[in-house]
Amino acid sequence: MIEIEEQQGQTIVRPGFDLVSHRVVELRDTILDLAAQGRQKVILDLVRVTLIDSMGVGVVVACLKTLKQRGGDLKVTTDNEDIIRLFNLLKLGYILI
Amino acid sequence: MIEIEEQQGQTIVRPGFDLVSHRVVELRDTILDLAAQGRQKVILDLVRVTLIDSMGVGVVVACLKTLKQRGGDLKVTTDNEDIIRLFNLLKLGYILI
Amino acid sequence: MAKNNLEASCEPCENGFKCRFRSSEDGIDFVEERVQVWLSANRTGADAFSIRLIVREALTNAVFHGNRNDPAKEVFFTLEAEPHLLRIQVEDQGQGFNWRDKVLAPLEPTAKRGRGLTILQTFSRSARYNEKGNVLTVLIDAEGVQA
Amino acid sequence: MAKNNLEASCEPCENGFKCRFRSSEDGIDFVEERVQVWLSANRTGADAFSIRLIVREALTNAVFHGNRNDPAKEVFFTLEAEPHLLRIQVEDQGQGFNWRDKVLAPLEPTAKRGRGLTILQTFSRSARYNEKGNVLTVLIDAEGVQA
Ligand SMILES: Nc1ncnc2c1ncn2[C@@H]1O[C@H](COP(=O)(O)OP(=O)(O)O)[C@@H](O)[C@H]1O
Ligand SMILES: Nc1ncnc2c1ncn2[C@@H]1O[C@H](COP(=O)(O)OP(=O)(O)O)[C@@H](O)[C@H]1O
Repeated sequence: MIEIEEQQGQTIVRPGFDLVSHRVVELRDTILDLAAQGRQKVILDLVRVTLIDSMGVGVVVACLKTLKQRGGDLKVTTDNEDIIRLFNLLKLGYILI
Repeated sequence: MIEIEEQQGQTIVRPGFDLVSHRVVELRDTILDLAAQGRQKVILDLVRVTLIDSMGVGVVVACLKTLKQRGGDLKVTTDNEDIIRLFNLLKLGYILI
Repeated sequence: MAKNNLEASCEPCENGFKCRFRSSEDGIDFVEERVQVWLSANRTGADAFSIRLIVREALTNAVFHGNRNDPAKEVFFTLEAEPHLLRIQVEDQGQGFNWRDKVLAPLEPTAKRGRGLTILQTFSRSARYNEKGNVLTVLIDAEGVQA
Repeated sequence: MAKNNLEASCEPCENGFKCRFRSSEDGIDFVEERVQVWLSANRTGADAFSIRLIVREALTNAVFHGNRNDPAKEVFFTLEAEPHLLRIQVEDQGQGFNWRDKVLAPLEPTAKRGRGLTILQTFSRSARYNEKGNVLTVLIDAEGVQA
């Protein structure tokens, strides 16, 4: 399940599952659909996510690229120390809010 | 001070200072001198080192390259957890014994 | 997570356990779950996030790169506790690969792929292949293990 | 480490201290020493190795890239404790740089240079520049700080 919420011109996307393996395709499709509808400022809220693997990170980066190409942006929000560390170690700390 | 010791055809190089800033030039020159003398199998023993920064890592990598080009090798030995972590985070774990 | 078609098995071994499964993504979930169960029953002091991540990356590479997702090929997984360490071994039935080059590939922050080997290296104490490249051994710090 | 030509000063500020020095490598050592003294007097629970490393990388870039080692230019350093965090700020008097591109540069394991920004990012909670690129703010986890 992926929750979607509008807030001050931004779209909050809140996946309800871990971003691992091919499961992340659902997240990618959701964000690409939003982009196609012109909702290109996305906040990816990882409050319900306990693990992201390299495929999950790959999808986040791919979505960010697509959104940027269309003049949008993607930021990740999370309080999870491990996930923050993962993004930092992959030199993606700049993507965190 | 840099200690040098021969052991079973390998040269153990043991710097007595932290590998930071331009201080590391002394280590580089020592290892390049050894290479020029045909002592191309080097073990860099970091037992007296408490810190390495990006310049220190750069010198270790540069020495490794030179030694490899001459058919030699360089390995790093340390028990220091922080230094092991540093090499791992820089994708240089393979250089540790 | 009882998958109908999943061919997988698991058995205890000295200080840990072994699993094997036919190449499939469900096999990866199966092993990750066994690992979580084992971790909650054994106080290792190891970081559960790192272990789950390492297990997934290692198994994903074994299934998709090693065995090319061929269900005729199996993946063998072992987890063993050693003093202050966990040792994880993953073997696939593929051709191996030139890991010496691949582990030194640059980490490209904006690339879509190519983070698995970086994660294996940065989240572990050490991650090494056999010469051929079809057996990966990962050591993970685990203060709590007396073994 | 009393260096004759070193022009540097240090003063306490709320929950930490500030230093300034004219561009020189000795200035980097001077500040690192002040940081070590402060850390041993204040229980922060922060990892001393990470802090020393971050301080050196940040100052090295300020002195050599920012100020191009011009002794007419100064470096300003601040360390402050906040709840569960240390905040380190380093300002140079250079032209700044296009940090958006540089922080996303690939990490090349076998390159001789180019690890400073990676170290700043991977050893900290966050490392961010002002728009111009001459002020770096690094946050470091420090469980022990109640502040
Ligand atoms: N077990 C394996 N067998 C064969 N090749 C492998 C194996 N593991 C990794 N590789 C190779 O190493 C490359 C890098 O792997 P990785 O860093 O995990 O990134 P990705 O899986 O996104 O390509 C893979 O593309 C593959 O060519
Ligand atoms: N304070 C700064 N002022 C200007 N340029 C900087 C500053 N800090 C970093 N840079 C630029 O970023 C680049 C990458 O820095 P870094 O990762 O530390 O590697 P290195 O110092 O080995 O080149 C530097 O080469 C420099 O061009």
